[in-house]
Amino acid sequence: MHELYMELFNKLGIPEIFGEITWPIIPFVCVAALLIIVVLFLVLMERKVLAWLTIRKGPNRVGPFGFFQTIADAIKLLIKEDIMSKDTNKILFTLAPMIVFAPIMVIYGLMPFTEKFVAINLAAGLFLVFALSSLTTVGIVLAGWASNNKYSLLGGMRSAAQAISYEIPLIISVLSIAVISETLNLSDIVDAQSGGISYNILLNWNIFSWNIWPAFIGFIVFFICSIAEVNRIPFDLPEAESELVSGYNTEYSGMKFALFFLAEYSALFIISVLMVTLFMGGYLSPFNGYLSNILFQNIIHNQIILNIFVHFEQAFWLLAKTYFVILIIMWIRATLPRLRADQLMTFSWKFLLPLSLLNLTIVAIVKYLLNTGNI
Amino acid sequence: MVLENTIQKEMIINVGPQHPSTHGVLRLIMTLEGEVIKDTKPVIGYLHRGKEKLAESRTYFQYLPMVDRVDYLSSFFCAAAYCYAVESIAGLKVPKRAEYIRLITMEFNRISSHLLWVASFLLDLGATSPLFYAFREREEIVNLFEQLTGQRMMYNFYTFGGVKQDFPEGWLTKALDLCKKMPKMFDEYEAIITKNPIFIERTKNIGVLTPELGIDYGITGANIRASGVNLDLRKPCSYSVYDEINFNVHLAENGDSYDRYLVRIAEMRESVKIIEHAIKQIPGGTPEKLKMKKVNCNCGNENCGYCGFDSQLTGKKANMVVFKPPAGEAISMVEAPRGIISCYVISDGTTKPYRVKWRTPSFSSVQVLPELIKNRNYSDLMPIFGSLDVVLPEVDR
Amino acid sequence: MEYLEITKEILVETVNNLKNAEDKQFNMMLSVSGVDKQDCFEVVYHLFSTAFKKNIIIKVKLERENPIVESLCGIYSAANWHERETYDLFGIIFKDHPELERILLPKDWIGYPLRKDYVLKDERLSWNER
Amino acid sequence: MKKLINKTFSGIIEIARGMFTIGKHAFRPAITLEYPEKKQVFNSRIRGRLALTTNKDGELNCIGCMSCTKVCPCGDLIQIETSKGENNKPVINKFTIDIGRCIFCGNCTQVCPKDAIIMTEEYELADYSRESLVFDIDKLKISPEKSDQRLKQRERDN
Repeated sequence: MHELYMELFNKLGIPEIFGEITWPIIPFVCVAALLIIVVLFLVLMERKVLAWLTIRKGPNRVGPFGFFQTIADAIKLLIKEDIMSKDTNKILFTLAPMIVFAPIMVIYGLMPFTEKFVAINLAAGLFLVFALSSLTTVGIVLAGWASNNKYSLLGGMRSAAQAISYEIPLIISVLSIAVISETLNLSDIVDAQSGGISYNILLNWNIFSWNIWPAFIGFIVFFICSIAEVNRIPFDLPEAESELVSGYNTEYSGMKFALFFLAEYSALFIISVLMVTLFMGGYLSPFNGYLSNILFQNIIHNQIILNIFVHFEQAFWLLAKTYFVILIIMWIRATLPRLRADQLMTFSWKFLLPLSLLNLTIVAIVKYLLNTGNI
Repeated sequence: MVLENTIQKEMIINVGPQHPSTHGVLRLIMTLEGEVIKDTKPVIGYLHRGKEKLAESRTYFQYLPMVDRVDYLSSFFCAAAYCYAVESIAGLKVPKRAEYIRLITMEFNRISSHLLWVASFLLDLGATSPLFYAFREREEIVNLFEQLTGQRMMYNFYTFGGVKQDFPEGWLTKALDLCKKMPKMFDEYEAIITKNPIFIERTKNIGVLTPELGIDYGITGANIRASGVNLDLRKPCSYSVYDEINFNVHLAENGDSYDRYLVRIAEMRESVKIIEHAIKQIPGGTPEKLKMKKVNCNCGNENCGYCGFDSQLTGKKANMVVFKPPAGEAISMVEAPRGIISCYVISDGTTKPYRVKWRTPSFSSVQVLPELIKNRNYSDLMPIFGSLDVVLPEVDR
Repeated sequence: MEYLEITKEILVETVNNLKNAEDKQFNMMLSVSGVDKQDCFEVVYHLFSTAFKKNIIIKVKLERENPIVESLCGIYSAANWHERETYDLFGIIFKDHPELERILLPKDWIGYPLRKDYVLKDERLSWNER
Repeated sequence: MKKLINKTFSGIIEIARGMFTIGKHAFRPAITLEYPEKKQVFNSRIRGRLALTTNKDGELNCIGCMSCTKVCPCGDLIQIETSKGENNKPVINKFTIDIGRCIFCGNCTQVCPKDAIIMTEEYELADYSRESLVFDIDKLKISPEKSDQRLKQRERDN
């Protein structure tokens, strides 16, 4: 890819140095484009799914089946007046949405969407993902404080308390994955989940070697914590609509609100991708090998074209699993009422934390026995 | 020590008048310590329309459409309270068929009001779906009302001495069909809500209204029945024809938000049974049958089931322009979905009422709110305030 | 309609008796309403007994010039807001009431609207324009 | 400990039951009525905009008895001015209804001795100014056929 890109510059007669400078920007452009598309689709999906579950029709006016509704909404938000009340802390008020949004965008670069489509492939990727994801809370607390509004302040404080208590079981449950795969690199974690449990037919399917089976309790804990992490019902206390009006983003409007909105939905997407990557085999197909390999092997003999097909299939599997997870999260949103702040803490500290520790113990014992060959 | 004194521990927060969960325009001035409510002062009157003053400048019939607007969710009950009061001053007798029509419409109104309560209560707690399901059922009831009275919300259907119109043809069959469908729908709500661990966690032992406190504050209706006080004006019957119908009064023990929910769900099921029972024994039967028999009857007997007094819609038809009850006064009490609505009418013998006083149940419910939410978490405001089933126009009148 | 008409001096005593007597137990206060009888004011108390399911109406006549009556807040908590409402609309003053101020109308409202001599189109009352 | 495990499992089962019930609704037809395109079908008792009926000659049925103005709860909403024409027959000079203030209670239609004022099923009455909502005779009058049809419908209902 790099050579191809450089050749383009040579042919156009532009000095190669510009190519070298612009080359690192390309992944970020891709990531940004992906993020926008994902969010636009996700908002529409959320509205449609909620509409189906509540026997309504959902957006259906702008474009066929309302496909362009979110685009229209985005344009509306962009051209809206940016209101800032008199007593807000202007610098922090402007900075807060950026602090919320920026880390999530970086996490997009860390995710292995296919085997090759990883913008930044780090040895300690998992570590960085969680380091960055906890940064968004700082932005939310800042937004709550800078708004100079009591509801916003309460929302910000709740968000901080919630983040502290939910990061811990989340990370301990992820620790078990690191124990199983013996690595912190996200691509390697995915690769470690291939191969099945035996060489027999059917049992060699990838689905049987997903991390979800040994760390099932960990998966449940991760699932609950990730819902809390992205502030969705039943854990949407920071913006609890009926209590705090709209929580930390009460005072925001226009583009600043759009950034919060964007961050919220991209966080939802990325946490689901993370869940799929860690527990459900990431971009691997659930079967033994890729479908395109099996189906087109005899028709297409060119290995490069076949590889492109495989890449697309990997992206497909990842997205399919991710949207399945998102669908369940939306389904939960339609069903459950909201928890109270202190119940949320109790649930985290007294229930999820012991459970995640139990999961770590089980995984460690299983791993030890496997390594020593006692099973 | 010094630092502790300088930090202001309490925060005054202003909930409302525009707030997503105050069900209208109620303002609560709250003193919070962290998220714990230390003190609450409700401020009402944002919806005051001067209903009592309006009555003084209008005739009895001119005031009749206005009473529907006292409580827009249970219009029939307000109209019934006013009609019963004026009827007892004027000495008008209500035919049995009219009473049955009143009973059926009132019970349907009770169901629709409770359905809206379930919807808004769950919305306050954060669950969105029951709102739409409850509105689907409410829509069917409202459609029935529209076929009967011509309006979906402000019915203006009762008149002094009876009701204005008979059921349209086929209405009773539709009502029975709906009654058969309803319990299944209630089962569905219960599957979503009743045993949901988060719902139980949010409402059990929250906002406990002891019987003593409730009686002291004059709380009535489902709120006091959830505390175990058997106070239902329908049994023993003090108005209408409830004594001819078998039904149970549902009570609960703890008086918390969860019990109020259980009592209201049970009341909806009971109302369905009451309607089914009432439709079975309505004097004169269905409107089609009544019309046919009336033509052929001609017996002139007072006790005839088809052309006698009991199958009429209004007793003595009052002239709308010059209706003049004799001087006197009366208090009527009606068991509305939210509690006892009572209407105190004084007549001085002219065409206009001298004084009309409304006693509305939500007024007391708002009054008891500061007691219930004292020293509770701010998040508990919604399960407590929502469960009291307050309708603000009724508070302010 | 049957009612009990008493003087304002014995109001608290009577109501106390009605509430505590074993065979009456009027333990719930449903409403307090004022009536402007042209020559005098009347305060009408509507009490209810949850044990016997009976209600009773007590009327107290007050002179028009200086309508003061003893507050029942000590006996029924419900009386608090009902008496405030009566004060708001009639200007009847309840002695020993914890916070006797306007409840339905704005704090700066002039006059007591349910009195019969209340002038509807008084210029001072154009509250909206103020 | 045992209690906790019990609570956990029953909680999971109940949440699953709730989610299943919600999930069932995804396969039910939507109850939405897409308003401007599809409109609700009302029955004949619907209380919509007020209208004045006419007899076969196209003249108003109204005799100017002023009953409707006396029972209207909104004060001076209906304004009628009459004068005596030939053979002592009343002539309606002015008949205006301020629809913007009308609460559609139906009192005027019930009190009318000649069924001169009725309610139609028209309910979309929004306009840009309050003045244009004050309807005069020309706007209120409906054709003889239509009034005949409405009156017959009303008779059938009662």
